[in-house]
Amino acid sequence: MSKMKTITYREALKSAIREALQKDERVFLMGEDVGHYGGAFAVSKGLLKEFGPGRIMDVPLSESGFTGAGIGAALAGMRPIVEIMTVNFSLLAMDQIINNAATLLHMSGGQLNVPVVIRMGCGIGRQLAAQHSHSWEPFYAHVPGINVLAVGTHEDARGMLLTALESPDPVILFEYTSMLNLEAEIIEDAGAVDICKAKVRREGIDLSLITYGTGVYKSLEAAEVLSKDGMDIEVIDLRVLRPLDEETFLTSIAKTHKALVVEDAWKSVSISSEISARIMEKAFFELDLPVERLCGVEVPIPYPKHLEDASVPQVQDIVEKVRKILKP
Amino acid sequence: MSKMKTITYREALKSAIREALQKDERVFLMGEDVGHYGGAFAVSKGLLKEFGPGRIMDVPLSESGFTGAGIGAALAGMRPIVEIMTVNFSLLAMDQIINNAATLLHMSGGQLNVPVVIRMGCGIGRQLAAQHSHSWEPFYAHVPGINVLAVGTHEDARGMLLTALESPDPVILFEYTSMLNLEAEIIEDAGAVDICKAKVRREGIDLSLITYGTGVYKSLEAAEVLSKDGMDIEVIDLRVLRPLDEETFLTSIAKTHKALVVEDAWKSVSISSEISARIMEKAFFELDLPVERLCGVEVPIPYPKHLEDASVPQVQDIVEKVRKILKP
Amino acid sequence: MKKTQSKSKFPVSKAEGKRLLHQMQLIRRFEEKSAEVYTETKIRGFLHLYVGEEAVAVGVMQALKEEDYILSTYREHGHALARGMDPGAIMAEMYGKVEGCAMGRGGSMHLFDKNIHFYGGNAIVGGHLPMAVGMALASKKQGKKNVTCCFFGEGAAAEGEFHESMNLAALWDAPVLFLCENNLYAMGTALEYTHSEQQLEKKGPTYGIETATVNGMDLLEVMKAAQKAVDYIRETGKPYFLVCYTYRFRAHSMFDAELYRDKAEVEEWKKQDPIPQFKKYLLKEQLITEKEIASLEEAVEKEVAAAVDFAENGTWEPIEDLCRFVYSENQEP
Amino acid sequence: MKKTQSKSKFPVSKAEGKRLLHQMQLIRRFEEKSAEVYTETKIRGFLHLYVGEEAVAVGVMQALKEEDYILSTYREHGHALARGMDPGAIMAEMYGKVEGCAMGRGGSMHLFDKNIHFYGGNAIVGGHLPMAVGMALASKKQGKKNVTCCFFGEGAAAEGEFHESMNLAALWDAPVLFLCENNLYAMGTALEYTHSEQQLEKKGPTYGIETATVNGMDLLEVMKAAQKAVDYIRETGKPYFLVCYTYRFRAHSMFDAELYRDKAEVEEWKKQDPIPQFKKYLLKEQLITEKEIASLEEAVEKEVAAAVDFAENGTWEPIEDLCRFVYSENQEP
Ligand SMILES: Cc1ncc(C[n+]2csc(CCOP(=O)(O)OP(=O)(O)O)c2C)c(N)n1
Ligand SMILES: Cc1ncc(C[n+]2csc(CCOP(=O)(O)OP(=O)(O)O)c2C)c(N)n1
Ligand SMILES: [Mg+2]
Ligand SMILES: [Mg+2]
Repeated sequence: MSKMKTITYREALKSAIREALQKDERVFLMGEDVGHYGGAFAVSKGLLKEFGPGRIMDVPLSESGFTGAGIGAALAGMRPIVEIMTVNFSLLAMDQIINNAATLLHMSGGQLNVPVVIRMGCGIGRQLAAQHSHSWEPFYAHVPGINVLAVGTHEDARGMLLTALESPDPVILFEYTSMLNLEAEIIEDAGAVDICKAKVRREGIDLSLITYGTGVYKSLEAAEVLSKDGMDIEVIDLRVLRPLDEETFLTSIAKTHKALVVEDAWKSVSISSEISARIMEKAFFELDLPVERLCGVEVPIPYPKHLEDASVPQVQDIVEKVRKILKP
Repeated sequence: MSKMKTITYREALKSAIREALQKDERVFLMGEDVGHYGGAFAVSKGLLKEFGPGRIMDVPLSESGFTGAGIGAALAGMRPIVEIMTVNFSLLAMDQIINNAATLLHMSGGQLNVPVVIRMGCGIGRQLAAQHSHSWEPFYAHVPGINVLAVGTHEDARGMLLTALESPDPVILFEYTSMLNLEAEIIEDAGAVDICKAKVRREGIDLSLITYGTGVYKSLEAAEVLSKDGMDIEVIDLRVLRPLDEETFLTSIAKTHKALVVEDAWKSVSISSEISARIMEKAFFELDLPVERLCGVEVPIPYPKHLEDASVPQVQDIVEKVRKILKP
Repeated sequence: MKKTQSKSKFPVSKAEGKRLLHQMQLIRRFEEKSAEVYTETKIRGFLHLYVGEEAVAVGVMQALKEEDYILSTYREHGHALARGMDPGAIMAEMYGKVEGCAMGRGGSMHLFDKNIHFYGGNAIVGGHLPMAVGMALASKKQGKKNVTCCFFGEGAAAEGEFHESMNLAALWDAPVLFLCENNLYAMGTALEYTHSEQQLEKKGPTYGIETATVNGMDLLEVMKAAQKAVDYIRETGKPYFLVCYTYRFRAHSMFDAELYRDKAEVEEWKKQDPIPQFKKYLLKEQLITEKEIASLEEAVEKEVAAAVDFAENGTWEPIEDLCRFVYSENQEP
Repeated sequence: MKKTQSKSKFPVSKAEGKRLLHQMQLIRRFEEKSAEVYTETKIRGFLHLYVGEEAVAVGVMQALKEEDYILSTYREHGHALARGMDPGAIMAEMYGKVEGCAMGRGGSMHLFDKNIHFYGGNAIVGGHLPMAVGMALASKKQGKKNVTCCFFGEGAAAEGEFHESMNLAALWDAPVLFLCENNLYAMGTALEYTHSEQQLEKKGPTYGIETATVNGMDLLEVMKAAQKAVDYIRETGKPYFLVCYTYRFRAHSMFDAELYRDKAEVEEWKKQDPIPQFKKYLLKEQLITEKEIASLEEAVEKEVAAAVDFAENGTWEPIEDLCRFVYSENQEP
């Protein structure tokens, strides 16, 4: 049995970056304030001193420019980790990500692969209001040619980056800023994890809670609460938002025959829509009840705590929704 | 009975722009090559001469800049029509559209409305390859605070813009470049149309074909073919991709109990996903069969005709898919 | 091109001097109070203080008229106060109360007040520049004579939006004042890492835009430079680029450990603190007395306290209203 | 900063002169043929011809070495041919055949050939500039001495990406040649409507980037200017901005009615056609004979005909392969 250690989500992210930098000369981290400032959320604190400005590059405010440069560096044989401080600013780089990184391989007839890794802090939960609280996993999950990962656990915070850097194709990592200070136990020698499969984070037989990102710990908490009422909930962490691993959630539904999809992102045209549509197509006759969705309310996120909290599913909302589904 | 006239999709778009310019002094058209060049697709040809450079403004290549300027002009009381030459370039303006246009009203507590209309040519069908054939309705339909319209018919090409200009909030109009030369009959004095409701374009009882954009004429053609086999297909043109008009398609499903959603956009996290998920939630027990989707293949669109054609649903694909659903 | 002679406001009158000092002092104390209240967790999210830069907001605002438009960044308390926004409404906004200037929905980074033409409070760096150009374009089309003043940091000038906006404004002869607050840092990234050419003022002329720099720590200098800029814009209808050299004395936001600069550097800059400097000037010119200063400061304390009271007594927006104003309620545009 | 003396290639030798004329002539005839074939609907989509601008591609390419990287726009047939891409592979690409340089998937706007370091064929205006900076950055990090040459139009210079890329390249000392082909029009929008400062060369220095202009209609001038630029980059590792004044004789694309410029203007520019000009020079310097020219032209015709044959005989990618290479097949990066 492996020894365990307690670690924050931030520390997990940081130790992955450090390990990546140590392991491979081609890896470097570039982004706004990753160096002298120590990272907007202190994820890369100390790394500039440890690795020097050639490996930890502060860049000017110019998301399109430096993300595109990361893509170019990847094309030319490096393994850049581009940090877009938060997903909110990623729209400025979206043309680079989609029209270049996602497209070049196919369009060049297989000649040009782009092994760039793009990390973005994302999500709600720090009262940063409408322009700083976005959850845009759905945008990126729509686009063929990129791999989209949601870092919903400490294990994945420690391991996903390392595997992403092995990918010959672009990978986007969504990291959840509201989880940075969260502590959890992971095995002491935790390292690279697979980036292909969803994971059953809790087994159960009454209903499949399908989620990702911050939805994972919230759903696990909700499942605990519900277990006290005798409801045995299975929690699935999608982990990979593109390409989706259907098998894991379809298997689960074949067992539970009921599903609720939970995410922070706006409801319309979301990951949840896609999951629901796939279950419709591939497991319709397995369903006892319609698949339901519990998503972010469709508003620009407001600043005050009570409204912010009301804008995305909370543990209590999940609990109530499941109760309503199972005991109508 | 009104007299009818035959008109191309291009002419319909153009006469709407002209009427808007004539009716309201606050309206002006701005975009790359809308003036001297006559519009990349000749939609605004002649308008510079007719209205002068104050109303028909050529702008430099700077999508973020001029779209943002359109938003600012709207804030300050004008009614700009911003033309983003094609949706492919709209990623460069996406921050302006989402973080400003879509957000300001809510974030300012209701003070600042943004009556900007943004037109974009979009879609596949001219062999323009991966960076020029995008269908990104799903991106914009995900975002609260904007109205998203798909101009799938000549009637709407003639009428949607006029109503959009009455909206106090941002409206995005997707115009389909592959339809520009298509002729159709519309009533002679056609004008503004509602921009709230989906429309049943063909009534039928055997299956609901739910679609938008170029999917409309393709689905109507498919329905004709299928009618010869005795299958009576209802075709619904969503028209408004945000906020979705559920009522129209739910009513249809209550009649047909079967649905196929058709669109050119990539399948994952698409409008079709959303339609399927809503039917799941609100009409599950009406369904005889699972809702199916026929969408764009998830590739950057390749240049050669045969591969381009293979990348999105064609009439024949729709016919076959419906046949398979109805006579498995 | 004939230059009109702007009526010189310098040296300032007694009343004027007091008003200006009052404004700077109000901004300073209001923000210090905000920081305090922040540590009590009554304000949350990001809080970006303007301490040290007050002369810029106050100086520029003197040149602007009621009908002019103003756009700013997330570091905008100073601009809002100098523009005359109600301190209570700002504090209530930062508390997240309905009585706030954006119904509490925006918080510190999103102050709005349409009545005084204050268009935010924008938190995407550089994102408001294109809007500013568009507002100025609208004024021009409408035959209005007002100026649009757009505040932004030197960090923002590295964004593509700066380039596009400068070009558009110049091409269109849009009456925009591009007001760059060069405080030498963009978060923790020093000017030398954000711009290959650190003299940003060199960029203006390559867009054909009239350009000047000013010592942003000196209120009277800022007033003069801003007046000149605004006069030029009103006269020609053309844009103007004004770079104010300034410095923030405090951290970038409440989350900043300030690892990227020396305490000594900060202390050095504090010697140029615009408030004591201006006090000294007023005293020297006998435009104010020590006693008047004391009573002015007392008045400011009361104003700030009143703002906090107002915020404390504010109300929360009901959760049922969360979705109001995603779209306009009045469908007439 | 010591300047190395670059071995002068000017005036050119006989062999060199022939090679250069051959290249320009090949580009010209290849494109004329493409237009012909386009009207036969064998080529579809957008087709942007370079006719009139050949001296730029050919001139610049002489200064580049095998290991250098090249990025271009959708108007890149000239660059690809001058770089030595196989005409058959280009024509096949435009036919959409598997034998094309991008398996037929890209068409005219997306020529790629990794073997000769030709990185497109990019159709988002300005979108390749950041990538170019990144490739140069990679070279620097890897201790390589190669140059990245990025071609773009004057229209592209209005995009934010231009500003960001120039700044990044200068900040990082990235060895990029920013090669601006100023042909006075961006589609139908004349320079005066796209840039408030029409002398784009003024922009380079405000990024601290060494800058020059050259008459892009004169092959020898371009060669000289490009050699100087590339020498500078190799020596210093720093970026360089070279603006080539040129003109396209034909429409922007096959969809362009050319409403925005006078025929007379085009005719005027045709007097500077780089090909007859260079022929004249070679003849005058007795570096070539009329007969040699005739046989060169004949050889070019054959090459072009062979390219068309190659394309005609090419094969279509099977529809089953549509989804190949959305992701890499070999999972090793
Ligand atoms: C587009 C974008 N990128 C990054 C950020 C994060 N960020 C907020 S403020 C800031 C620094 C801005 O510096 P500057 O423009 O100089 O203004 P200052 O804060 O110094 O007043 C950064 C990087 C952002 N808000 N928007
Ligand atoms: C971002 C973007 N906006 C608009 C277009 C449409 N477009 C294609 S070429 C072009 C003009 C570009 O002009 P310039 O950069 O001068 O290059 P030239 O065609 O003259 O060689 C435009 C507007 C595009 N491809 N990409
Ligand atoms: Mg700054
Ligand atoms: Mg050009």
